[in-house]
Amino acid sequence: MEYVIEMLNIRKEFPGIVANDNITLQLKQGEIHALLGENGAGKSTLMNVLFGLYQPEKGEIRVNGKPVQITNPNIANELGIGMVHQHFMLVDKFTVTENIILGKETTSRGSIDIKKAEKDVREISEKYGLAVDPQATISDISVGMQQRVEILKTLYRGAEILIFDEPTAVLTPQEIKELIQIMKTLIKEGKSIILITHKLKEIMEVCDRVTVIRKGVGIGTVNVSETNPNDLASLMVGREVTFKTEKTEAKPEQGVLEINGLNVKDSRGLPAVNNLNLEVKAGEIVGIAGVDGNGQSELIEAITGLRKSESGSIKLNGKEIINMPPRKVTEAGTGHIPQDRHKHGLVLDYPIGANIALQTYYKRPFSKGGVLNYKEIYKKAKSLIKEYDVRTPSEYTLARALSGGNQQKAIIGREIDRNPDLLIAAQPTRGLDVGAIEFIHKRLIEQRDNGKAVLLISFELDEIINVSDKIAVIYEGEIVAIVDPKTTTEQELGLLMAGSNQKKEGVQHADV
Amino acid sequence: MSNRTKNIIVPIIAVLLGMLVGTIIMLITGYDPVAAFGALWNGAFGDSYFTGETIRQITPYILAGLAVAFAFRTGLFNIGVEGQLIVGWLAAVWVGVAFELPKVIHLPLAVLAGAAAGALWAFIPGLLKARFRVHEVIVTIMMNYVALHVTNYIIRSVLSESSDRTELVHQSASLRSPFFESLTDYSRLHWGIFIALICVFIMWFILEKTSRGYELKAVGFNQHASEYAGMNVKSNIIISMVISGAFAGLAGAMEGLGTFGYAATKGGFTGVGFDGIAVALLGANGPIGIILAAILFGSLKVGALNMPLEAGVPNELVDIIIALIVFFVAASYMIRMFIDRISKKGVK
Amino acid sequence: MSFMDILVIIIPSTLLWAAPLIFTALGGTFSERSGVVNIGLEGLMVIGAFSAIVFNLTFVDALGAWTPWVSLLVAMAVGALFSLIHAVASITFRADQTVSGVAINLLAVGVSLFLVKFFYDKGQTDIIQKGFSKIDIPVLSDIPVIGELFFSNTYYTSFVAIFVAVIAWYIIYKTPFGLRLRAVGEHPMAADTMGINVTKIRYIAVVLSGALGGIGGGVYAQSISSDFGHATISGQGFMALAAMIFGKWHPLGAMGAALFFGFAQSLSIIGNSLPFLENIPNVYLLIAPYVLTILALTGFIGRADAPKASGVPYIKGSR
Amino acid sequence: GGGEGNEATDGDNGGGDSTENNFTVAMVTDVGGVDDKSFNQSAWEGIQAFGEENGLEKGTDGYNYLQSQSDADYSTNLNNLVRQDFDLVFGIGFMMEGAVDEIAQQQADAHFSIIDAVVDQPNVASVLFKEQEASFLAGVAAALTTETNKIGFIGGMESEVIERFEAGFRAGVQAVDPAITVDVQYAGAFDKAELGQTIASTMYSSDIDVIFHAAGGTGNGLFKEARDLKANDPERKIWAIGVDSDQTAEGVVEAGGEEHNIVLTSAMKRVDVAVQDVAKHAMDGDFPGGETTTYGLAQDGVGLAPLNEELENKADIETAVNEWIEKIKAGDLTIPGTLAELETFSAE
Ligand SMILES: Nc1ncnc2c1ncn2[C@@H]1O[C@H](COP(=O)(O)OP(=O)(O)OP(=O)(O)O)[C@@H](O)[C@H]1O
Ligand SMILES: Nc1ncnc2c1ncn2[C@@H]1O[C@H](COP(=O)(O)OP(=O)(O)OP(=O)(O)O)[C@@H](O)[C@H]1O
Ligand SMILES: [Mg+2]
Ligand SMILES: [Mg+2]
Repeated sequence: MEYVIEMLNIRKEFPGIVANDNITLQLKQGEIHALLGENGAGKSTLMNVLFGLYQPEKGEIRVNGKPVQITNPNIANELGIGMVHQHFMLVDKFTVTENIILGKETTSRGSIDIKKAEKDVREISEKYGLAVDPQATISDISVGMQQRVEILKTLYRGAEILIFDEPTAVLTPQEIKELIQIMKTLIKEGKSIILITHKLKEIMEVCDRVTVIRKGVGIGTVNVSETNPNDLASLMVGREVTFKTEKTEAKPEQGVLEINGLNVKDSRGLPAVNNLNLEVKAGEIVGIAGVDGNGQSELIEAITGLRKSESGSIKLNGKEIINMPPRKVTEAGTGHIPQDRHKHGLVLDYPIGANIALQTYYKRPFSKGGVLNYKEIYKKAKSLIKEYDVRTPSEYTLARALSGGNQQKAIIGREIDRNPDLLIAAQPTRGLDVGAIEFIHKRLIEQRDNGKAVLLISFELDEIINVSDKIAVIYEGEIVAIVDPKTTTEQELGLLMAGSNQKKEGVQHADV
Repeated sequence: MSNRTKNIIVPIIAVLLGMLVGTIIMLITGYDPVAAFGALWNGAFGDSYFTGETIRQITPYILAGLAVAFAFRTGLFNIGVEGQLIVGWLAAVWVGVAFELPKVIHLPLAVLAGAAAGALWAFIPGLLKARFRVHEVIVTIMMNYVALHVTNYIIRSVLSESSDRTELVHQSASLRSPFFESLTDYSRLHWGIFIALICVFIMWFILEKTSRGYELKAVGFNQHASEYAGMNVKSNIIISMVISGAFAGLAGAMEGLGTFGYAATKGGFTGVGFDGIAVALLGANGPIGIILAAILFGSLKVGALNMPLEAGVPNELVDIIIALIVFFVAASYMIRMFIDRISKKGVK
Repeated sequence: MSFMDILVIIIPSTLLWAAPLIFTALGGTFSERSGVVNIGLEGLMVIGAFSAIVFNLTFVDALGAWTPWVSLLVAMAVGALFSLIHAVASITFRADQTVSGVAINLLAVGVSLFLVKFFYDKGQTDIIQKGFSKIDIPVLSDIPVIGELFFSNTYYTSFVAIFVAVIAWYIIYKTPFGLRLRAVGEHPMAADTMGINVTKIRYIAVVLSGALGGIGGGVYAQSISSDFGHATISGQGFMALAAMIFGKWHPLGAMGAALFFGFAQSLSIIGNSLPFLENIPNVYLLIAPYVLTILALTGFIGRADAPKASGVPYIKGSR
Repeated sequence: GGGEGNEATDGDNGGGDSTENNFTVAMVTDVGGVDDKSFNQSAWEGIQAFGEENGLEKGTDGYNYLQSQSDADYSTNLNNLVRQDFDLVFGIGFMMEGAVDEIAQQQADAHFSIIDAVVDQPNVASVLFKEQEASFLAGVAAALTTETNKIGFIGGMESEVIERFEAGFRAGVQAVDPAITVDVQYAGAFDKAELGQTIASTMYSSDIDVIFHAAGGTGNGLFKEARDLKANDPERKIWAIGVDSDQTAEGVVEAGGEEHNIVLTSAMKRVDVAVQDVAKHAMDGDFPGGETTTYGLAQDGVGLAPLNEELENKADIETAVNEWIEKIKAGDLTIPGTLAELETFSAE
């Protein structure tokens, strides 16, 4: 039998919604099989069914041709199925090794034999080329390494079939390259892989076949060699999608954000931003390209007042805003789409409508003399929800219940609606499907066209190159180069981001 | 069944289940449940005196419940209501005995002194939490004991000459009224019940209607997002504790200016602050819920006193019933499942 | 009084005071480490104290010298059984754990006092004849200095408490069960995907907290109060809760915090006989233990993070 | 004078629901409960004895008690008993002073008696004790027993009553030998056995060999410590002195294969005697309303419990104690009831 996994006519309902409706997916031995669909199409649900977290209402699962009942993750593990979840399933306070052995501990005389476990972890990590530090604590390691830990967890349990749910959404380009390499190694070792991703490029690069689902319904399976990104996108969304975001030439005007000699320390007290200079003009989008951890977060936090700066100057419309409290910075004319929407962007236990007023609740017309006018707030929310196509049952629904994409749209609506002179967008499209990404890019450009300044931080070089009018490359807390997106290439950017600051024609240096 | 009806039915079922289990315990141990519940009812509402006493007991319960609930709604757990209540009691009485002023000034001043003292007592854990991230649960527990000893000391050494209680508060600072006395045959019912009800409104208004309430709740849910949105997380934590403490202090003022009219040294806690936790939780931390829960607990507590006399049943039985009610409310998921099953059957 | 004299008094009394708190705080640690908040510790101590005393009074003739130890086992069993109520409510029925804990506290007092009245027709029991008593630990008490300070005029139960704390540390940090316990308290869904039965672990943890809380109450009743009444356990459970938090949910930390409470309390009592503290009003000494605790927390303990998932019922498939 | 009020009420009750025309009597305990091994228990014993003597039965038609769970319950309980038409209602303990005072004014027809406090109302008989006389004798016994010339006193909470115990005790010690020191320590609570134990431990290990407690449940810790020390070292001569009732039973300890008792004696406060006395007067139409009766040695209202059999100089102590008793009864000597009086006290 050539299929290692067959999911036949799977149906999974949640109260009020059919997440999977008669979906079939067949995985061949040794292939990388992509699962493609919009946000909320039902991909994660389907995989959770396979992994035993959900029980399907209908349908059959076969492993190596034999029908099986997967009622809990233990059974999935025993059947050789491992899953790398969309939201990492790691215990932050544990070490890498502890996370990997959890539930299948190596013991000697009743207690955990951590030395042996570490040795085992080191062995498989070397075998599959998954570099991790077995003794490091999860909260201290990069997202990329966390993901390798997730993969190791499945391999440690002897998984033959690996499910990756959106593994690349949280990775930097370097890390994505590494991950693709890892997947290829795994296939060589005889494993089979199901890969969920919104990035068509990745599908084209590594996958053999792709199954597309739309709104819970299976659309079909195609060979990657017989298709192209455009076809896939329209298959998935059900209409034509443009990739290259249409935009006119930028008409930069006066400087809105001027940063000079900025120094910021990170949470551990080490310098994160070093003597940084940057200017963003009205009517332009400046993209900051860089590998994660080069001071991007600290830079944003310093601008928005969430983190204390050591020295330097940050001017907004000519006014000094360095070390002002966040509210003052906001009122001076900034908008901020935060990198972590759950942590900073939303109060998940507030209705989505109340979240719309998170920056403005204390101002008229939402508040008069300290008393809130919820009617106005929800009126505003309703109109923004409509305008920004936030899919939610109503404005009274808790923000927690919305999908990531829709949460993000709500935040973007909230920030843009205040019409800030400077909009800071940190990874605004992380984890979103192509339709949503297109929508958000359009909004950013619109903002620029209205004569506003936009600062875009992203790890996606595609996004940076497509959307920005000017790219500032950040390396070790410094802007090492300013390049023109129209003339640069990913290779060149990649090199700059890696710190090789060769002088090349067309590359302006920041410190000039 | 709609969620709304369910939300109303579940606590009612919890109360009934609590009574049911209480009855079973009585049957097993050989007491007469009918007599017991009869005595309970008579002790709570048997005549105007007992009704007055019941309402009097409800008053501090409402305020203590508000104090716990307010902190809860803003992400804090105030176990220190007891201590804040004690200092509020003392402060109110202190103002009540130390000054002689016209009633329109004196009474409000004394009441406010109680609120202020409770607020101050809660300010300390609030500050420590905001400034040093010290867990408010421990600090409030410790502050309870400090309050107990300090107030005892003040009563003995400052407010009296080594006596065990203060003077009665001046008439101008008393919440009692001849009107209530005649209405309820000399029960200790006092005007405090209206203060408590006003406070229920105030809590609802602050939390649901003001931008301050919006901030307080947001900080309770997600400090990071609140900070990002420009709110001052630290001051909101402190404000939340202070408001909670003010409610607790008012509960004490009700005892000092209404129920007792004086402050006496205490060998142990009054228990009202801890009962406030049960009131708040049974009332789902909401205004109406708190009123209803306070009514229930107040009547059970006062009614229970009559049980040993009239029915020969130990009044601890009522404590068991109260505990069971709290338990069944906590485990209301069980009741909800049960209702769902029944109503499904009904449809089929 | 010489410094040595002071220590000779303070150390045994610290140990005496701390023992019940250590047991109970360890119980709390197990429960909260698994993600179940347990403010019902006070109630579990009440139940433990009650059952130990009742058993002790009833069987003292039959059991003789072993009575307090057997009573302690009974207290442990009854505490464990009683904590099942909290487990069922907060794990199976997804109750708000704080509410359920409050119910446990109320229920324990109600039930035990009701039963005391039912059994003995009065509000408090008689005094037990065979409790834990002060001993000089053989051999160890002969060690110079150390022996007099730590092993004389003391109680076996204090050393059992310290021993149990070490065992608890070993279990939580060195065994597979401990790893799973902590994982369940931090990220139950992660544990679930690793094939760990979250419900089972949480049940075990809560029952352990009941057993240890029961022992705590039993130790208190049999080594300190000698009888059971409404005031026997009045706040010790909350002190144990504070010790657990103070100790940052770590068994040895909880033990240290309990010892600190015992120390502060002893200091406040012996303070009266120290020359430089003699003349200050009693009230300062009375509040000293509590103020010291607050200062300690503020000054050098810093922030303590509860297990991430504590207080949150685990519902499969939600996030 | 309670004279006129008296007749009126008696008539009332005759026509009331007391079918057998019994004289009914009841009491309200404080939070300690009716078997607190202290004055509540003693009072209840007195009432029971009175009931037996007069052929009454426990119930609403004979004699009864109500237990308070908190300070707020005193008033409700007293009122409840009055409403049940008890002819005489006792409030046990100074904590009830406020409640009795208030209700006595409202229920002018009812008869009350308060123990350990003075309520100046025509229908209240106030009962005080000369605790200092009992504790004086205890002090004498302690002073004649100590070998180290160091004696300890453990107080519960600071209050007037406990102050009388302290002053009398110290006076007694001083009367025997002014060189003997008395170490005084207050626990701040009546229900913290562990505090009592730690204090006792401190005292015993600083060479004190006799400790007197006036600390209720806190005193349990004293006995525990003394028993433990004795069990550990049967040769050691240490003693504890009980309070309120004869606490000999708390002192039994098995040490070195023999049974010992570490209770030297107890300073007894015969609340039972006083209660019976007041009840009897009231039944006979001679209710001492508006008066304060102080029960001392002369009235058998206080006394010293039998001395421990193990004392080597038991006879000597007995003789000395009896001499002092005579002096006090004869009025030759006034025992100080406050620390201020103690300062000027001299046994000569
Ligand atoms: N636990 C749940 N309870 C209720 N409904 C759910 C639950 N999980 C998923 N759903 C529903 O199932 C649908 C499919 O969700 P799923 O998470 O599978 O989407 P997805 O394709 O993985 O989306 P994304 O690309 O954003 O990860 C959603 O639209 C949602 O309404
Ligand atoms: N507990 C829940 N109750 C109701 N709906 C839920 C619940 N959990 C998940 N959902 C639904 O699941 C859907 C998709 O969830 P999913 O996590 O796949 O979204 P997502 O877009 O991938 O989010 P993210 O970007 O945060 O990863 C959402 O539309 C949401 O409505
Ligand atoms: Mg998904
Ligand atoms: Mg997603």
